[in-house]
Amino acid sequence: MSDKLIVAGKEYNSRLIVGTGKYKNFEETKHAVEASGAEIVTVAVRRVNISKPGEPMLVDYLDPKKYTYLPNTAGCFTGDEAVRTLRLAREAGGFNLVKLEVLGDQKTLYPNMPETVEAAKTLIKEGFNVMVYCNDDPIQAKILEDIGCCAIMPLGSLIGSGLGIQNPVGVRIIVENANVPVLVDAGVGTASEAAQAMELGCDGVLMNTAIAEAGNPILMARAMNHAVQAGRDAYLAGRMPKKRYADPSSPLAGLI
Amino acid sequence: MSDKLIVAGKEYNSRLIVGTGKYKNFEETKHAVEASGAEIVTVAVRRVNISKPGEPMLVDYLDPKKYTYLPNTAGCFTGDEAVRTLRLAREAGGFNLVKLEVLGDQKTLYPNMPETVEAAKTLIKEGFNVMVYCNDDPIQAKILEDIGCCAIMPLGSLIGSGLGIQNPVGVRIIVENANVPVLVDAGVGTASEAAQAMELGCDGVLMNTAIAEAGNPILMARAMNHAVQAGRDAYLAGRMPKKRYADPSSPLAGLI
Amino acid sequence: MSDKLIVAGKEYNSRLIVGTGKYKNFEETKHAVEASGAEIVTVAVRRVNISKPGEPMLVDYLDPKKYTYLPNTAGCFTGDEAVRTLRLAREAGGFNLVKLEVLGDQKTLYPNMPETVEAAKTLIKEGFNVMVYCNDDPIQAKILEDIGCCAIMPLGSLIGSGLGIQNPVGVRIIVENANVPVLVDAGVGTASEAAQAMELGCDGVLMNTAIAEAGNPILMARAMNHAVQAGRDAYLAGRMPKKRYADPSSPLAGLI
Amino acid sequence: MSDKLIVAGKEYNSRLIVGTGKYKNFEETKHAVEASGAEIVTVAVRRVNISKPGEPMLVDYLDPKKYTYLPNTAGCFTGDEAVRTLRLAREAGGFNLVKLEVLGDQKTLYPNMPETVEAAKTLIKEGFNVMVYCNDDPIQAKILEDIGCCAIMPLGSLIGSGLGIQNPVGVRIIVENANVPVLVDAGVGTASEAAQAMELGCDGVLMNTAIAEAGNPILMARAMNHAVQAGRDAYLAGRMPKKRYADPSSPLAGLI
Amino acid sequence: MINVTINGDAHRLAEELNLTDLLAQFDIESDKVAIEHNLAIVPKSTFARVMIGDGDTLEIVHFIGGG
Amino acid sequence: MINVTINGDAHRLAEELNLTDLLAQFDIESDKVAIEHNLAIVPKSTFARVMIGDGDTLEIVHFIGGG
Amino acid sequence: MINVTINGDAHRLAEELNLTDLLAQFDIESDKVAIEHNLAIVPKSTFARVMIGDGDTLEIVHFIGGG
Amino acid sequence: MINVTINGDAHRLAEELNLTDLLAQFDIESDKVAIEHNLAIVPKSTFARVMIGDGDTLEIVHFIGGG
Repeated sequence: MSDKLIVAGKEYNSRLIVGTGKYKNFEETKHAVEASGAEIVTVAVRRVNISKPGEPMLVDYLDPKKYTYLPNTAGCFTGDEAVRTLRLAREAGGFNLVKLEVLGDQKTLYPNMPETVEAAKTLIKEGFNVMVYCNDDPIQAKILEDIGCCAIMPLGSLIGSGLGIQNPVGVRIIVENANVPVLVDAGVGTASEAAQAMELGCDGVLMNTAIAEAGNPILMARAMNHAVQAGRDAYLAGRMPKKRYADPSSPLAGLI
Repeated sequence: MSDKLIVAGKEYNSRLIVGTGKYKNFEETKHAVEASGAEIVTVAVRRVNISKPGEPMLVDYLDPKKYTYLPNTAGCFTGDEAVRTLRLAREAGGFNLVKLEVLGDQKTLYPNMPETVEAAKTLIKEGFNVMVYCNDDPIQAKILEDIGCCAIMPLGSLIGSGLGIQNPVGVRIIVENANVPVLVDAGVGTASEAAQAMELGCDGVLMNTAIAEAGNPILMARAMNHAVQAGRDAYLAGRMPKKRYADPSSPLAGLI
Repeated sequence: MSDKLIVAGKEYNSRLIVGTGKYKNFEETKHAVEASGAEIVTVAVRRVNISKPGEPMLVDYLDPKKYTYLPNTAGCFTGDEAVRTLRLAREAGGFNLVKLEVLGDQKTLYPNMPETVEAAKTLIKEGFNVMVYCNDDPIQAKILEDIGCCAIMPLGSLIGSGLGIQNPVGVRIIVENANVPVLVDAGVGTASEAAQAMELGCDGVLMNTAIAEAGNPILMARAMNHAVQAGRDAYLAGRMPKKRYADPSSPLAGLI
Repeated sequence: MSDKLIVAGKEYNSRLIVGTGKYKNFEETKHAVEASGAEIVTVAVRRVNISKPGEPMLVDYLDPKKYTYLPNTAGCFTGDEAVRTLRLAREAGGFNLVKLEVLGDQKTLYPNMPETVEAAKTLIKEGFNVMVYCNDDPIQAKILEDIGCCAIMPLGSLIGSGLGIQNPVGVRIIVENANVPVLVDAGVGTASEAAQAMELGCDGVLMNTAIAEAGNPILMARAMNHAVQAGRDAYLAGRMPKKRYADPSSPLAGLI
Repeated sequence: MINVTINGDAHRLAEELNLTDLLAQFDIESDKVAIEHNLAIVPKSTFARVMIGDGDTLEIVHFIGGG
Repeated sequence: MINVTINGDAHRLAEELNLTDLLAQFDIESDKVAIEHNLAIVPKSTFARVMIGDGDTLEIVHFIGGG
Repeated sequence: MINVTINGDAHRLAEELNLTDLLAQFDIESDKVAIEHNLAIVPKSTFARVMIGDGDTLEIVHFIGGG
Repeated sequence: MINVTINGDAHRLAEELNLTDLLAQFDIESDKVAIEHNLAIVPKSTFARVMIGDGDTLEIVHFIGGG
């Protein structure tokens, strides 16, 4: 059965997008990404350290021809900073697909929605394909879809917190209303939570810390790979109804 | 990395045990079991319908040489019935590995622990390898281990209810105390719950209804196959610590 | 110990605000409100039915001199409608304290935050004291506080759904950041959920359906009265730390 | 409306039973018990410290004529120790109502059910009224009721853990099956959890640590007093049905 | 005869009259309602001085149970 | 003619016969079943040697789908 | 002098005495305690009649705070 | 000698030069970076044609690990 994730017209077999931050080194990053099966990786845009020429670079370990680089705007607290960052990202990488996140404060890294909406409008006008990090508000999600974002990415819980899907009802309703892919971005802490996100009907999951800060990142990456497939299949299969009481699995007839 | 489930001295690659009841027909049973990747299947012992000779039999679809048949005592409400049933099962199949369940009442199909303990003692004396369905009480679990059961199988929630792992703390403590495999038996309703059971440290999961009563049993079987692997890997990898607040995944240094 | 709720400079002994809709009749409304101990009641603004002069009116059962009437804008899907409604409310009742809610869609009755912010600005400029229904986004909550709202009222879950506090982390953070009262508005379904809202540090809870649609509304109103006090006291007292294992309550010394 | 707790033929207005351990001193114990509204208090039986004659005693602060003393068997790991302890308790206090708890291990203080059942039989034969601490197994609960226990007291979670009601389904089923009072004993950590226990239909709640180890024990005692009443009323009132979507509380008719 | 719209419905009034008289005619206690006259809110204190003209639109509202 | 009870139902057999013949008569593959003869389990290896007598009770069971 | 064990500790008593006197000697109010004498519970009413002998074991207990 | 600001730090360059030469001088592969020249993004294709003048400000960025 072909069940692909389609973002901005491009097909992906994996529904897991992984970040590339917080790893011990590029070696570990590379092996974790491979184990995750991800085809899209988020990256940050930062100044080159010109005082240290020839330092190893991420691109030497994750081939941009093999992986879709998704530049983010982590660290941007205004729409203008985010737009400026992504314009540079497009020039550096030569691609239009970007992840927009405009943060509200340091403590929560919660999205600033008004700034996010304005930045999204500007970027879309400039031809970017905008995957947008947002809160779990179905009305805000609809507004972002209406202005042309190519993917809605509500937070499961605070970035890097590992608190899982705090608001499954909100996420479920966003999925029900959306005509573009919905991915849970941030908050997933372990495999069962990634599966749960997919069971809510999400088209994918984006994570970084859950893998990078696991005791064994490569093993956890493999776990997340399986978990996202499991959750997707379970959603498509349709779970059994819940019952208040027991229901035997073996026939009662023919008992000795 | 070799990570096998070992029960009664025999190694299994899959940590998922599936029941064979509630399916539309043997065809569906066969394909669901295959998709689940299970190597052990539970079966019931019932009277042959002698008025209909030549009816198709389960063994014609699931080769006992390929799958380990695990006869259960579903429908037995006394230890004696259960023992009698398993003696017949051993003669019918020629193997010693059995699943003991002595039920307390029809409404909950909750185990009757005193009857279960007595039956287990008898069976173990007769050379059976007893995998035992039990409540989520760590002290009872220890008693069952001490009398020689080869696997402890606490219920996640009521048989066939799909209510998931009702008592994760109880299951976690049983796992911490046990020196034999612990499998969650009954209650899992969807993939994320199977993963959660494994993340608690269980050695495996046993299920039937969650697959057989899913909208698409074969697809759900595949989901459970992935979910159990995901949960196992996540447990072995060690999940990230939970945090009350956010923690950025991209470095703050080098922002433009 | 004096522990009052202070909204727009006025003190209230009760931290429970109740709606007056969905009751069988005004008699039931009156007795439920009395049992709840509420001092503030929300009311809707609607056209007088001029074809039926002399119909009983809410004010005949709930004395506006005894209860603080809090006019809402239920049913308003734009900021303009909401502002128009509250201007009429002020003229009808002669008071400045209002509840602003601008809804996003019929299915979820989720707030439309951009419209809500604009309407709040207008109302505050006109001298209204605005208690505002909003989503559970801490950044949005801060914006509403900064423009001068006198109380922030994030939804616990969808209006009338009885799904409880879907996002305790979001509510907790809103409380931590706020310098004005925070009340959970909508979603509470039963007493324990009202207590939970207060334990998160909320200054109060606003509800209607949980009481009006209970089997026995007057009894549930009393339950909510106690629940809100219980939750408040528990929050102020500071709960015990959670422990992974047991801790005996009786001394071990002196055992026979 | 008269809604009393009846245990062993005696009526109580309060459905909260509190322990008297872990307090800073007898003064605090006294005030916490008063604030809780409890009429039954659990006490431990220990050796008199004969080297310190005239030390203050619990009975000097909590008048046994005013409060029903409920002697427990905390610290007993065999049925024989428990029976011996309660025989002494009866002689010391001159009353038949006792709390039986036979513990399984130090780490979990989980009940040892086989020992508990045997001890209960002995005590009941000797004329004791036995309130019994037990696991959350509905079949075991039924056995305890059938042998004549006057109250079934399943643990909410581990003694002193404050982990709340781990297994609400188990407790709910025990309540549905029982013809004697069911009280949640141990595990409640804060007010909302006490209310939740009552909403499950329990006849009462027994706690100690949640009050004694709160930041302000007296205030938390008052919280628990209200919480238990709130949960009881909510259970009797019957909660509103949960809904997947929103349902407006204000009429749509008559909008301007 | 003049034609007015009150709460969305067409009404004919025998003569021009002020808001106080209108409320009296409909048996409505003025202290329990608010009136919007051609989209402008009318202060209660001025009800007696505001005349209703042909083609006017009125909204007469009050508080009802709501949450 | 002898009367026997098989899986709870009364049956009449033309003659005394052993379990192997009984299974053959009912067209049941012996390797797929187990038999309890008057409450005692009969080892498969002895089916041919165990004769069914008048009034005997038999349980013939096999594995079916169950969980 | 007689040797007795009280609450696990060895004690020497000047002479044989009954439980009432013992409690008095230790300044313990008899109505607040229960006594086990050589593993047998002693009814309060008989304290005065129960003599303590050499080698006896006593448990004297009361109620303390517990949960 | 000209003074320029590169990634926030002051630098002195021996002579005016274009971006391609600058990157070469710093040993940076041009295909892995993007450059902002006085707040305007410079298309890679024009690096060779853009001369750096005295007082110019440059941002030279690339992709690093982030989530």
